Amino acid sequence: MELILAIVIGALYAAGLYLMMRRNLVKLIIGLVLLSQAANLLIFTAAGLRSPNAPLIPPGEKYPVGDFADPLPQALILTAIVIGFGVIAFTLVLFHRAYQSTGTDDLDQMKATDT
Amino acid sequence: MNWLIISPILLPLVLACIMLLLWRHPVWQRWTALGGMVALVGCGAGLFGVVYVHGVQSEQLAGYGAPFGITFVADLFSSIMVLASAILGTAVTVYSMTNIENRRESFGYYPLLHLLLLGVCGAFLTGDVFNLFVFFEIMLMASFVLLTLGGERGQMEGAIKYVTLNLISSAIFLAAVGILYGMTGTLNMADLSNQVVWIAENRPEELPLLTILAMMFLIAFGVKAAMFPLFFWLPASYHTPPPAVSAIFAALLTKVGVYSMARFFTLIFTHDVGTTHMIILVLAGFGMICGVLGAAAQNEFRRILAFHSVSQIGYMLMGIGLIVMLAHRDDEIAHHAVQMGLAGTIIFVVHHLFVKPNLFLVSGVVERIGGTGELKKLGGFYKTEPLLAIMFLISALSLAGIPPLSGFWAKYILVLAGLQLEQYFIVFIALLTGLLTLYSMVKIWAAAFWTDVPDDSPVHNAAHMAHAKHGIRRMIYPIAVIAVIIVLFGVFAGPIFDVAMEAAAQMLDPSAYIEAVQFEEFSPTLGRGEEADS
Amino acid sequence: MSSLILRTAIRYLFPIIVLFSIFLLLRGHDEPGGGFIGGLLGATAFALFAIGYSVETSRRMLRFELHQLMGFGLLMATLSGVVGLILGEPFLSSAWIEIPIPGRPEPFKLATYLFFDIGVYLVVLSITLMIVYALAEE
Amino acid sequence: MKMFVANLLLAVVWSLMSERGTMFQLGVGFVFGYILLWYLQPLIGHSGYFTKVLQIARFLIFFIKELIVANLRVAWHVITPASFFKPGIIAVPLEEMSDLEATLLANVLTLTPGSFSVDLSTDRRVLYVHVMDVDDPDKVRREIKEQYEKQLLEVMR
Amino acid sequence: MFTLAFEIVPIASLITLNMLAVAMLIAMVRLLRGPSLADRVVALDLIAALAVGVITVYSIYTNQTMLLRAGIVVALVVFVGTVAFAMYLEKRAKP
Amino acid sequence: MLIAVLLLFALALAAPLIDRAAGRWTGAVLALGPLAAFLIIARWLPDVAAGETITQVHAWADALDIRLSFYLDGLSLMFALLISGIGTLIVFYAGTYLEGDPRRGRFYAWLLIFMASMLGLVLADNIISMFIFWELTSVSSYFLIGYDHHRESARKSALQAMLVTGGGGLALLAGLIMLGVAAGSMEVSQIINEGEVLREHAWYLPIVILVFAGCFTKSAQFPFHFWLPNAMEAPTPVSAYLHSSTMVKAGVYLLARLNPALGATDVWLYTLVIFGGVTMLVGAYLAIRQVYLKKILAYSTVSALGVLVFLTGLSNVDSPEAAQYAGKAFAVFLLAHALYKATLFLVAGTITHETGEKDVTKLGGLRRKMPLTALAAALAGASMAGLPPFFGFLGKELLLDTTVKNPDWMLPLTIAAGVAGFLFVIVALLIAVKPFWGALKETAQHPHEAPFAMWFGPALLGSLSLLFGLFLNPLARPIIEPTASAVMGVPQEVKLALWHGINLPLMISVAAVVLGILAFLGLPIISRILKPFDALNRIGPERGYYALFNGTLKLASFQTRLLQSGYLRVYLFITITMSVGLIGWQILQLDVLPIVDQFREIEVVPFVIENLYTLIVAALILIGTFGAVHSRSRLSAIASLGVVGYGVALIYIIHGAPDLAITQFLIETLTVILFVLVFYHLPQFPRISSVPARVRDLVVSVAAGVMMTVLVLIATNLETEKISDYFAENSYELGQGRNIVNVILVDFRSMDTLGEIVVLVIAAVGVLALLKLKPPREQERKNNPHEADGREEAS
Amino acid sequence: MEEIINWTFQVVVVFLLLAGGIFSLIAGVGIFRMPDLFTRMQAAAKTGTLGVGMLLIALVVQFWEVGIFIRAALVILFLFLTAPIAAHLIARAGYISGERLWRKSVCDEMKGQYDQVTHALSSGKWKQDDP
Ligand code: NA
Ligand code: NA
Repeated sequence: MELILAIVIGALYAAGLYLMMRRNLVKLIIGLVLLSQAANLLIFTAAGLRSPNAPLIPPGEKYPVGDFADPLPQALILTAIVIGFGVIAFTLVLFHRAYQSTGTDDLDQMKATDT
Repeated sequence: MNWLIISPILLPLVLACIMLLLWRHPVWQRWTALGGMVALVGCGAGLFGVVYVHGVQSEQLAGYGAPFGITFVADLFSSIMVLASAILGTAVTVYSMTNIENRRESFGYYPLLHLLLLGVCGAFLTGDVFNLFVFFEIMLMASFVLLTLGGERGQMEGAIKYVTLNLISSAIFLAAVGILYGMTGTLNMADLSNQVVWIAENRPEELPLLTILAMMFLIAFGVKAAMFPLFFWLPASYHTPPPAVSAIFAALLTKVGVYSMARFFTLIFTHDVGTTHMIILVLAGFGMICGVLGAAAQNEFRRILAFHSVSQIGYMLMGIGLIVMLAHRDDEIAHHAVQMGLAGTIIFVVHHLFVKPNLFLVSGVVERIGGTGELKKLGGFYKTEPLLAIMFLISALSLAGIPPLSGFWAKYILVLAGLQLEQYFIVFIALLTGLLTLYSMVKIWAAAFWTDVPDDSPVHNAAHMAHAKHGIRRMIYPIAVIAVIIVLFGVFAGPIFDVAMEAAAQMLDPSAYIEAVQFEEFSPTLGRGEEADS
Repeated sequence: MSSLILRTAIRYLFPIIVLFSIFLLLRGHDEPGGGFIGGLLGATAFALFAIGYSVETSRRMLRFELHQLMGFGLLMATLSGVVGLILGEPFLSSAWIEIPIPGRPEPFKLATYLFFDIGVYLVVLSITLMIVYALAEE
Repeated sequence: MKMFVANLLLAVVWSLMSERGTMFQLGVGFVFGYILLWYLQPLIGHSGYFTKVLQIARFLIFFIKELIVANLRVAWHVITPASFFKPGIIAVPLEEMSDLEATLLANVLTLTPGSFSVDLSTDRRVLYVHVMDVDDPDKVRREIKEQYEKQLLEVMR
Repeated sequence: MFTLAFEIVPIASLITLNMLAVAMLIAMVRLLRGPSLADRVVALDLIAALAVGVITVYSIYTNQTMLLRAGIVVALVVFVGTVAFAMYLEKRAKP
Repeated sequence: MLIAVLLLFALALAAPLIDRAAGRWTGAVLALGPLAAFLIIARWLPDVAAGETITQVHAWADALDIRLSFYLDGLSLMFALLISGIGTLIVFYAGTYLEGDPRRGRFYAWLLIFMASMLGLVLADNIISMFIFWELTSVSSYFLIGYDHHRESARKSALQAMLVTGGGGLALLAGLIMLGVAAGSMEVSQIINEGEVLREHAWYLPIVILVFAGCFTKSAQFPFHFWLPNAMEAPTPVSAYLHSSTMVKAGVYLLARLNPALGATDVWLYTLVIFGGVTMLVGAYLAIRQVYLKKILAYSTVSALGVLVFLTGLSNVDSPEAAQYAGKAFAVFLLAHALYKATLFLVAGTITHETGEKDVTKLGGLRRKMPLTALAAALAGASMAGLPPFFGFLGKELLLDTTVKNPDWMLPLTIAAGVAGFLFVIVALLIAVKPFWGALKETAQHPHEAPFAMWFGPALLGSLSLLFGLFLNPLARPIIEPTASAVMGVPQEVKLALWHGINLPLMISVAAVVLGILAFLGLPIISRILKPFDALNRIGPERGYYALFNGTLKLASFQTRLLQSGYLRVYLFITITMSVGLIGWQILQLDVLPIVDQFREIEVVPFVIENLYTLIVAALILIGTFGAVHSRSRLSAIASLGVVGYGVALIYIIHGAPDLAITQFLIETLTVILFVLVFYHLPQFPRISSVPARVRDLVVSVAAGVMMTVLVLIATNLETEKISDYFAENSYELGQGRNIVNVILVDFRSMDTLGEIVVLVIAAVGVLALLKLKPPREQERKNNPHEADGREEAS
Repeated sequence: MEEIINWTFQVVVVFLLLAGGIFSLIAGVGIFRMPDLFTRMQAAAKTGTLGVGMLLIALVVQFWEVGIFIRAALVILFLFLTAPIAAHLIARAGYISGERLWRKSVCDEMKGQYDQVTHALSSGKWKQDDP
């Protein structure tokens, strides 16, 4: 199980990074999204896949019954996902505006501030 | 204590909320912001005072003990950073009232400034790795928005690089947190520190795994700190927003990276300093040279300043990197010198936190009057704005490490530590970099202050000058105040060094930090047992 | 989009989604859900309106100004943490008042985390809509 | 009166959404439903909602039957070579009906055999339907009107 | 107590789960192939519907009723996504 | 002593104000400052002459061993008196020299800072304090040299001086720190007693080299001498001050100061003698090749500095007698040179001030127009030429005595000293005789005798050259003897006499004077002969400076073009490669085989059957990823991205994370909506990068991916105790919630959540600002689409 | 008796599960095999919805609780409401953006009825004369 997910994570990272190194704004952001998916899945997997049961306490009980998935990484990922959403939304609009003001979506033509 | 340690994040947060509610009243936001910043200075000073007198302070947020709840810890280094950031924030707020146009003000400039400080202060104070990530993201997001606020083309282009590279760093940070949790099962920094010691004693075969983690955090913080060769976002973007924003960025953003690196590589990753800190040291050296050469190649006021930061980050990392010698020497002199090196880093960080922004603030006045930041098109400021010239000089010479200003002390302490630790090469680079820094400062001076006013300068236009001079005092006063701080920094170098040594001592011996954190006893079988009965 | 079928469907879907989002918010402490999820779902409902009708209509449906909602939500979440501070506990510590409910064995607990979650809900709802509206108006 | 029914419905839905529907939940649901309906006043206009239970039941059974048939037919189409069917879009003129009725009709048509609603004309007079087997367009039109439109309108009115 | 030699529901769930997964894969091929955007959107929509199915079956398989809530949200929200795509398609078609 | 230094610093800050208030009396008023300092220092003259040393300590940064401590012995007294004494006259002189210049206030500020620093430098006991003053002299001289900053040459020369002396200064810093560490003290008064320790120390050689680097650059020793003549861009009072007694002598001072501590080794002796000797000759030669008054003086200063270094070196020779002579000669020559050089510079300034002419060949016959100036020049010139009974004579005699008395290298050193003396004569004649004697030449301005302030100083100093010579023992000895003692490190008994009998040095002296006069008369001819050799200047060290300077700038722009290229993909490539390198390198240090073995044990068929749906969902994600990478159309990339998101959500469902799955589904959908809203505006897809670039990027990305896979496997392979049980067990009792994840979010770790909504708020404000707040120009274009330049409508 | 009911329930669940799975599979195959957008949607909108619906009913039978019933009903309601509308929107948008019918299609009475600019759909020959 971990093996499968580890490979998926690796593939997501590879694809995300590869896309980010293209010249196109759109590919860049798609790469970013893949990267954030990869990171979330990584936390999930690295923390250990303990059980298919959600970490919920059944009504009438004080503690979860039987085995249950580790809740902490879930909380962390939730936070990371939502932060990632904010970041992606902003970045997306930024790229849109960059396209508007430079008139191109070719990143190679956006180097006026460096040189 | 409850209030004091949380105030550096609570205050900006509440005020930012209020300013958001005052969205349509930018002028009210201004004064709210200023009041908030002043209050923040008070909180920072109070926190520093308490820590200075009573030692490391901590708080378990939401009342859950470590390592389960989120810990806030204030030691000397972090409280100094909070205080310094607040002072700088106040200065920049005043400056912004003139420097930031109304259209920017009315799109949340002041709340953003506060939220940026919230992120920064949170990053300084938190004792939890994931919480640090969250504060990094707050800071980062606020910086994204401040960087792009105004929508100029240059801002967009710079921001793309800034955003992308910083997001890569965030992704690495997040991955590192994930792996860290997977490997150690905890997120609390003090607990991690204990774990590392435990692993070193009981399962030494797992130590290389910690080194891998160290490398991940090194990269993540390295990007934020603009460490060589991860600095590209900085020269690409720092000069694009209004100078007030450049200033606050130069003051705070990279510092948080350096701070985190200093924290992690003294508190947690001390198991293999021979490898990890050597890498830091080498990269520090490259950064110094590379940054200063980059600055030498620039021809615009703020671009020079921006590129320079890369080099100064090198200095800051040097003090951390010098810990490498603990892998080879265990004598008292070495320990003292390592402590001194770390104190050098702390002093350099604080020094740079005032000096570099002040230069950016000066550049803002120069650009406002001269109409441009291009050195070729500037001139005559020594003649027309002698006071500004003096304040530039104080800051520039301090940056170049000219005694007795703040930069000299920072450099001197690092060099002294480096020599005592027999790291001659890095000392050589540090000194050489100092010379080149001097060169690029002098370059600005000669071009913008010494040359005559160019004929096509807008300075000759009376209408322009009337507009430029309007409200310029609110730009000059903060510059003057920081300049005074820089001078005082040199005058009181002795006590400042003593405090920095104390702070470094706290960092190098994490026991005070760990003891301050309120751990909670928890034995996981208890609940299960009850459940089994029922 | 000017599809009558869609608009009609939205009119009936909208209340269900909003109701469900509030349900997710309030039951989130015991079952899957919570402030984010509720807020996001609520935002989806309004976004649906913005797409099917217009941003203006959607805004009118919302009635509150987004900035205010956002600032209010954030303030609410923050202040729910301050309650603990005022009571001498650390920041964000929970505090609650027990309200006995007739016909129910357990009293209802009006707890700070509830306000925290409502704050989260409001922030998530308002920021999502802010982004969607701004983009849709471009 | 209509409002009250709607409100009650919302309250029931609320109470049932949680694990154990209780009177307490019903009360809470009622309050929320009330607020919601009050809030949505500009949205929910007048809608005739007299329901004949029998008609509904009959229609539901008819609908489920049609649904299953439809699926089997699609399955057949999927399995057999493509040349077995003769698709096309035909226009079905509609009676006067409310938005809801038109929408439901479109939905029902989509879920039932061989047809799916592409769009409703802007003047709401014609429903364009994509049909899998068009032998005679007029025949299809007639079937749709008699089987579905008529029955649905009966239920709705 | 009458018991079967083996639990048939879990096995059936597993089989169904795999059928759903395969269906998703096939739909994925359509998504990649297109040719038009509308085709891809249809495929995406179907994949989302199948995801609801997966959640349902998995609830049965692991005996967790709480998972169904995810199904409700998916059903609701995927629709919104599809609407957005459709809007994009239409907007793009404007001359 | 601190009071003297601080007084001058304070006066510097007040100078601009005083300048405004005092008007034409500024010079006189400000001169009171250095005069006071002079008197304060002079107070200790009797004590020092009696062989005492005075130490004063003020705390500063004690933990760093940095104190504002002062140490007064003969050497520092001599320098301090010169600095404040000549300083008084210079300040007085400059008031008139710069009459009417609006920049005079600033000029005084820098001059007084310079003076204060110089005073601090020579008085400091703590070597780091000394270094601080040292750097301040470099900085303030930058502003003095660049006084006429509207001229590019002034800016360039100032920069050159700053870089050369600043570079040396940094070396010196390292050297001084090492010196302090090695000696175990940062106080000069201690260090000079640690000679034994230092010479044995492993750091001895580096210390010496670094100190040399600092001193040679500062004191313009060959090959760093070039900056000094260029520094003549400064106003003449500054030149007079910098070159007679101060800045350039700081290096000499330090060498002499450390002579007892670091001397008495071969490397010290030979280096100083060789560099000093060469500088002495090169400087003097170059001096006579100049025509501008100040350039002549500047090169002669270089030469004189050479002499002083030369003598410092020689004070370490084996022969005690020669060494003693060297020490004595050093002290005498130092004083003599300061007196006559300051005079001559001021005279040169007066000449230029009155005539507007700098070229000595175009001057003549001024003695009638400006008799007092001529007198002062004559006095100083005589001293420089080494004529008895002037004080300069004694200096030259002692120099020759030293070389003659030293058995090693006697001949070459004596010849060198003799030649230098000969060249000095020519220089003296050029400055002191040429402009004043002969026929009056036409100049731009009509010369008059200079105002009082401008002749008083030169006249006084010139007279002192004579007075010191005449009253050697009562006047000069009290200061010469302790100075020599300080240089030698042991108390010296110094007896001064002009007349040593007819001996070899005297004969050489006489020869030098005679030949010098002859050469002066034949100078035009000699110049013509020497002309071709000027070509050598082109390969001189200044060329080296410029080569290094420009080379550095070229390297800088090359490096910047290479690294900061502006291509985001390059930045990313470097960043990713760096990460893969650092992390991957550490992974390779590990023994990964156990992990691999663990997976080797997996039986394929049962594994596949058991994990079939996971595998298929994984395949779904992978295909979606592939689609996102490979897709040619944007929207299908987005759709693929959606599938990836849904797939990940299913993974969360499968592993018991319904909250996560719901959030993921929602976010995914919202993201799709945002993409759709934005991409509606963006142009069609993509430009394709070159195949090698793609292959390169692919390799790096795949490496990064593999690395992450391995990392995950490593992390999951460890058995670790996690903190999460706490949350499970306390969720209901402490957090009052059954959904543990939610309880963590709103209670246990509510700070994370609070932070996270802050991020969202900021993001929303950002989006709003980006979309609604456009630059005025762009906004305008949007409002008047007819005027649009069409670029934005390109889609 | 209880066992028999239990057993029957299990069989029903298994039947519904398998049937739902098969219909879903058919939906997948259908969307893959059908020749044009509209025929694909015929497959997806019907089979997918029914397949998932059956699975939901299986869930209800399996757990046999009121809460589950309501929630499953809710999902089914959503699905049956939204799936056809989504199909309609895509079809409409696809048609407007130039999606053509399969070449063997018999007729297209919608052809030319969309306004190019406003995307208003005319009712063609059934258009009423009065406004
Ligand atoms: Na210029
Ligand atoms: Na709480």
